[in-house]
Amino acid sequence: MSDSKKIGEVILDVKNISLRFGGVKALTDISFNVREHEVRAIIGPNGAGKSSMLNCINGVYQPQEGSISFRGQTFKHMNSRQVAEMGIARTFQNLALFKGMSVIDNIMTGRNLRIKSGLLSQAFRNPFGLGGAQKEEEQHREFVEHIIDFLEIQAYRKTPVGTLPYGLQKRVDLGRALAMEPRMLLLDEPMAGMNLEEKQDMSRFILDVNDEFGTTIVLIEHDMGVVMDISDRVVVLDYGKKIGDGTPQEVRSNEEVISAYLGTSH
Amino acid sequence: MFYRENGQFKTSYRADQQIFPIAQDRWLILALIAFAFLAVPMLASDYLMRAILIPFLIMSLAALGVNILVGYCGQITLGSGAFMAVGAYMAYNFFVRIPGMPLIPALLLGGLCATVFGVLFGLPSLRVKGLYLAVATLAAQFFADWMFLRVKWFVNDSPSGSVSVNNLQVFGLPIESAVSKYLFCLAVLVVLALLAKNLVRSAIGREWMAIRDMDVAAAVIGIRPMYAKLTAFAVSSFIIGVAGGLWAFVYLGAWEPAAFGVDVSFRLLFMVIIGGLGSIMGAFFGAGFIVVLPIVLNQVLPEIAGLFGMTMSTAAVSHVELMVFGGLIVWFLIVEPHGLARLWSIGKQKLRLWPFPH
Amino acid sequence: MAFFLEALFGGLMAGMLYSLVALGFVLIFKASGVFNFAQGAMVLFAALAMARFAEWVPQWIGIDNRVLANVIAFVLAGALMWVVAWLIERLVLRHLVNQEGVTLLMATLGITYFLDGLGQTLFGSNIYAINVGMPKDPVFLFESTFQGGVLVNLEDVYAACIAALLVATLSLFFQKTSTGRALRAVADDHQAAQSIGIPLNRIWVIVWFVAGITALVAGIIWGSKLGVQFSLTTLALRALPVVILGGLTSVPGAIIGGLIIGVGEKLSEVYIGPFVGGGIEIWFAYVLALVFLLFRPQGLFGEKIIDRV
Amino acid sequence: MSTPTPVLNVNGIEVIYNHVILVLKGVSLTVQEGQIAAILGGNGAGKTTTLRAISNLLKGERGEVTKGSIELRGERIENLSPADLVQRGVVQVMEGRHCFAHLTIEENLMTGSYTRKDKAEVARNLEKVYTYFPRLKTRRTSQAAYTSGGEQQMCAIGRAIMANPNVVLLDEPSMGLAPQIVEEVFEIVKDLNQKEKVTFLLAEQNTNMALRYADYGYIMESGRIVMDGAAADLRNNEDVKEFYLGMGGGERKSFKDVKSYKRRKRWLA
Amino acid sequence: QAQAKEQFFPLLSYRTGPYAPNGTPWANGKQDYIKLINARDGGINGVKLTFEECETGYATDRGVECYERLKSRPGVALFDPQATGITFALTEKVPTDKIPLITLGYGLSVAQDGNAFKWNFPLMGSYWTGADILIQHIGQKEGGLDKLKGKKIALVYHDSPFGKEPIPLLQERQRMHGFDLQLIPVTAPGVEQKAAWLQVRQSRPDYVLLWGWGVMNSTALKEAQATGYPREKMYGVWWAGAEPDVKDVGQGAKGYNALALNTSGTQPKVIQEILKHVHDKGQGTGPKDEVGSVLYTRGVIIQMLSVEAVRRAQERFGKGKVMTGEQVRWGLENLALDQKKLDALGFAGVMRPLSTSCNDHMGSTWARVHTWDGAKWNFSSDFMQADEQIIKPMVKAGADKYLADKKMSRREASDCGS
Ligand SMILES: Nc1ncnc2c1ncn2[C@@H]1O[C@H](COP(=O)(O)OP(=O)(O)OP(=O)(O)O)[C@@H](O)[C@H]1O
Ligand SMILES: Nc1ncnc2c1ncn2[C@@H]1O[C@H](COP(=O)(O)OP(=O)(O)OP(=O)(O)O)[C@@H](O)[C@H]1O
Ligand SMILES: [Mg+2]
Ligand SMILES: [Mg+2]
Repeated sequence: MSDSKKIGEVILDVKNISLRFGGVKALTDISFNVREHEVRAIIGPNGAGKSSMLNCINGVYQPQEGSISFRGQTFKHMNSRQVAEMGIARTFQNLALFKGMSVIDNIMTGRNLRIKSGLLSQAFRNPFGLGGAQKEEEQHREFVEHIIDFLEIQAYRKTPVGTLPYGLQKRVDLGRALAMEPRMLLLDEPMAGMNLEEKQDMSRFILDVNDEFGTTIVLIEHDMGVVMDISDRVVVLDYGKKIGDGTPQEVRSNEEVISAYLGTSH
Repeated sequence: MFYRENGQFKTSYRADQQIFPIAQDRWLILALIAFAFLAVPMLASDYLMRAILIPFLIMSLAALGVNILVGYCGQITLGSGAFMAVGAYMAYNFFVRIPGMPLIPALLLGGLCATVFGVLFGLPSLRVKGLYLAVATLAAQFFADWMFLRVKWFVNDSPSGSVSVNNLQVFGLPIESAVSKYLFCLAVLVVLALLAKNLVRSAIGREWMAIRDMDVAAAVIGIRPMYAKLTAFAVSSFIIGVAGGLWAFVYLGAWEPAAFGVDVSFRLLFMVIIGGLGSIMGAFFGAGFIVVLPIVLNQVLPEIAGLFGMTMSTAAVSHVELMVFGGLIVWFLIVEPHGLARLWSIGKQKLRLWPFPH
Repeated sequence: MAFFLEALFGGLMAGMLYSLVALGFVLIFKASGVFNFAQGAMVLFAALAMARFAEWVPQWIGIDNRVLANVIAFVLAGALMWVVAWLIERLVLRHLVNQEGVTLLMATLGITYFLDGLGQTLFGSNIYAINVGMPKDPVFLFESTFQGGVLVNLEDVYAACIAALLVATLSLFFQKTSTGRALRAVADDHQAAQSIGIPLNRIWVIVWFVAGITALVAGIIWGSKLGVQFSLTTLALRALPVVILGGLTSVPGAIIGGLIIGVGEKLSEVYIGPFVGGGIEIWFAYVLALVFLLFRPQGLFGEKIIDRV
Repeated sequence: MSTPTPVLNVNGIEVIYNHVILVLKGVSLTVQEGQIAAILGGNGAGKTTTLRAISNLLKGERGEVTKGSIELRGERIENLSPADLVQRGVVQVMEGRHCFAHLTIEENLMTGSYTRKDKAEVARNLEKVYTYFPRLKTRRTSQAAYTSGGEQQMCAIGRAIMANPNVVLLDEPSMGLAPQIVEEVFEIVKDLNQKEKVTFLLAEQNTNMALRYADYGYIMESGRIVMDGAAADLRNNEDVKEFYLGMGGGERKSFKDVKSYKRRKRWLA
Repeated sequence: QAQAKEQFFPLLSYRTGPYAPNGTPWANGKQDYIKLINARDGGINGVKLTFEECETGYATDRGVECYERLKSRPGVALFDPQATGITFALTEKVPTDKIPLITLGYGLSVAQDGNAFKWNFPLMGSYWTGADILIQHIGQKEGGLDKLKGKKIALVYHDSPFGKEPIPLLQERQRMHGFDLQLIPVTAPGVEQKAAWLQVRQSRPDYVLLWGWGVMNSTALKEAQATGYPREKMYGVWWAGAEPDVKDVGQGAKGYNALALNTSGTQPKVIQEILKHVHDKGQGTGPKDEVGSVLYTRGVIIQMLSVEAVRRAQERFGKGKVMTGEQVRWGLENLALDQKKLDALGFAGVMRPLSTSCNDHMGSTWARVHTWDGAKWNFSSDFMQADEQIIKPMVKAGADKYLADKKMSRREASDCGS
């Protein structure tokens, strides 16, 4: 399958990142890159530093050393807003949805970067479409409705996300990221807590996004089946160090990876 | 049975994005507003308007402002009394110092001054959160209390520091009678509530709520915490400032800084919590609860006691009033921790299912 | 110089007295994550009970020994605070398990009103005296070094010692015992605490009782200083900057915060106040606390505010 | 296990959240002494709710059991507090970890032994948890909030073990854990089950794993139990194979090859 | 109909909250006097007196609510708001509602000018007269007002309009006599005054004037004791000179002085009558042992003046009729209570004679000083009168500014008789 799609140039280049929290070395001298349009997986045992890696990329953590380039621009560290503006979106391992808001509103927040009308024009928003705020709102709403259809959560549109079951919350989280129309999507264990059928659906979503929009995907996942099947290349982290990088097949046969992560049964 | 959205299909997003997407709600609200504008002035007594409805309306407006900050943006504040004070005193200064200054612009300018003050004291919110912020906003409260007592300029050199206004007019119509005062407050409230509702259901409102619910995630999707928090402070203190102006000009007529003391701040916070955080409707319920209920209790308790053949002294009435009021707060919270507005919406949900239990 | 020392000392002592009230806030917050708005009301309620029992006990049982009467009154007031704690758990907290902070804050507001009403109904709303034999007149130290000496109030010194003792005990309790650990767990997550068998009901009665006793001690000391009447509740407002400066979750923080705030507000009022017309101490205390918060948003000793995705 | 004695007996319960949302519509299940039972089902089927109903943690979620009964060894337990249940040996590992954020990992574990008074026993248990999860030992002094998702999950499971339970309700234990740890967790379950006769009721998405270790399984869909049977039988059931094990037609399908035309069409539209 | 024969007195009071210890005896005195008039005289010329209390808790908004609730009752006579903040708010409302407002010993000092404040009656004294009398008294002590030069006087005041009212007058007096005036505000309600008293200790003023209300007074005395400031040098306003202010300080307040508008104790005839006709019949409002306390007696006086105003009005507008607010206002403006009249009313020795006019809504500018001996109050000076020469111009100027700010003008001379 992967032959049919064009994997492009390096879009994200992570160089020699080191991140420490007091005595804990979460990441040590990590370098890897992501090419345009590919599905790049990051795997590794618990506490290896995978989530921290994503946090460095989108500016939640500031690594002590190293730099990150995105589309040719190099940053020592970035702030979250810049990252978002450059088109990197992400989902979170421990759900970070806006609990008090409805599904629609949660996903609409993903569009906020694109909203042009100002405070006053929003205050004077009216059904007659004067001032533009209403019109803009409708356009974005339409886009969001597509995402809702796509994720099949129509029935929950107006439910506050806090009361949704775990799996649906994960979908909303993805929806919010998709609403940003990102160039690159960072997914932190999007399939945790899903059963097989749901994982299949989710894999389908991810591949669709990747196919249709050419969105580059960086994926953290513990289900090796999923990783092996849908990713183009895999980075393996262990105790903050990179111990493997390559195609799924290469990684699967790497001795170090087997002993640190996969265990013998795989 | 009667309250259903069945059959009301939305064919456009615009229709679905109305303030009240369910037709019954829309009619109910319109009827309510019409009732408030047309019927109440005819039916309500002078006392009801002056002593209950006017303070209720003004406090609802203030609570609405507080709710934007606390309920929507999640920045707990105990400085709202100060914002009211700034609104009131600055409106006063515009009103008396500039000859011929009409009432409405004076109030709006007062609100704008409150905005500036609010944004200034909102700056710490960029670093300080939650209860810590709540207590820190008390700095604004006590500072304002002090400022209006100490700086003569604000009170137009009145030696005691108390000030008063008279001769209120809007477009040449005197705002003297209970009815005119009531209608004026109601009009201001309706307009500002509509604007506030528009804001909270638009992009900016979503930014506020996102910051409230999870600020790190909000930052990751590109929301600037600073912009969101400071706009919330600005909008909220503007509304509170206007409410402060109304409270001083229309309700009290003459006032001293103690009229906007720290207990006003506390009461406003209580209104939004008991009414329902993050709900425009909640501001009204909350104001009703905190402003009107004690007065009602105060008048009803002796009569209830009378039914049992007891007479209560004023002191006993006040004490029992406190106890009953406290008890009711707890009781309502137990019934619905998210406030009266949520209770209301659950009631509606039940109604939607009626007569089936689920 | 002598005056500076006096002001400094006065500030330190005032600060210790604030800490006594602040402690009650910290206790309940640390142990159940509830910001107890009712702390001020509890101080008043406890002090009223103490003052009135001390007055009534001699009448009831006909003894004429002030010390004994005070001891009996203390025990009775303590018992009453236990009943209050028990009722609060039964009627309020039990039904609000796992609710958000603001909801619980609001519930404590309801409790505030209730206690204010009940206290005045049971015990009256006049000024009552608590006389536990605190010395009222000042003593002068270092009279040889400074002209006029440095004035010190023994009453304040005693009060400060009691506060320090209370704090030391409570800190140990929290750090060293398994109940202390359980209390902190409850503050973090009610539901998870329940799921591993921590009996919330019992824990809450204990905490509110301990807070009630702190309120009683604070009430006795303040009451003996000021007389017992309604305004004691406003002490809570004085104690708030202390709590946030020290950190909402730190028992020793209440003391340190108290000292800083006490000194800060007294010195500011005495040295800056006259130039701006005076009356600045209360907002100065809050601004001082705010300045500290800008550097440490969790207060000096508070637990770090966790925000992590 | 000659005559199986039921430990848990859930009898036609209905659960309503917030007075209006009916979630469980008559769920009945029985767990025998020394058994490992699994509840399977998709997102929102009501697994978590069922476990909460048993451990009485519904109240905090503003839910309540409105119909039916729940018995623990013949005793009605709907009105016991969660703490009482822990005293009787029933402990739940909550979904979504719920570690005490401000406490260190070790303090978290120690709170788990709140109901155990014997110091030596507590120390033994702590050692046991650390041998099960060596990763926790290295992170023992960090605050739980600052550990990784998987570490928190281990902490939550370890904390429950610290209470020396005889019935454990495990809600999605494998979530967020690396494959070899998942394996280990299930080994631990088996270990405790066989050596210490602990009964388990687990809600799990990893059907494959769950059915491998469980004795009995229930399949839940939108608030109802739709199928139940011995784990071995379920494993061989065609529907289960297709929908839950991904082995429709015998071969495991690649995630890449799963087609969802309906969805794709929608997306293109 | 029966209703027409009743004169209604709305009683705004506070029996709960921070100021309850002071508000309660005050309110009791008012109620008991009404009961006395009904029980003993059967009302005013046959017009029964009725009343209803409304709890304000000293809060302005509750006070306004009470006012709105009670103002339209039939036969409403006048309001006594018992609080400075409420007074301000009601001052703006009474002219439209045509109900007089009496503020005995409190409220706006400038309202003495009846030509500008038609509806306000700060009877028997304002903060300006009080402050003036205190300075005169201190001058006397020092052996003449000229001796005040270079002396240091500190004003420890409740940081609110109430506490700030005397400042202009004290500043005027300072200009005249060249003493040093130190202003030390105390944040309301005044439970924490350490800083204030540290300042007192630092500057060691020759006298401290205490302008407090409620808990602030007793706390001030306790702090004075704790900082060793001699209580003999402390002078309080008449709101800082009642039993609740000193009782729980006891011996610690010994030697403290305060202004008195009235006597206290149970000797006066009117108090005896109240005990006889009201309390002995079990109709008393508060505890019997508080009857005759300073604030209680003040309440009695306030009510007596209200009743006499109605009686005076009846003399003009018809005996045995229920007076309207406007008529009562006329009564208040034409009170003439000379010593004989006071004696007849049972107020011999309780207070000074008082007579009001269109220009002067105060009626008396006299007060005396009393001193706490550790157990009770004893008079330590004769009645003294505030210096009209100083106060009159200040009142006039203040009233003019008030009118100018509000673009209003003085009453016409012809309005005076109405
Ligand atoms: N606190 C709550 N308030 C309201 N509804 C709730 C609440 N918790 C759960 N629900 C609803 O109950 C239903 C079942 O939820 P539950 O969490 O039991 O599902 P689950 O089987 O555990 O799903 P998952 O596998 O995603 O964890 C869902 O539809 C959910 O929306
Ligand atoms: N903010 C922080 N403060 C301190 N330590 C941290 C922080 N964030 C992460 N760590 C530590 O860094 C290490 C890596 O954590 P990270 O969350 O990146 O792991 P992970 O690879 O995502 O693991 P998992 O698969 O369990 O989610 C862990 O040991 C964690 O405890
Ligand atoms: Mg992770
Ligand atoms: Mg679940």
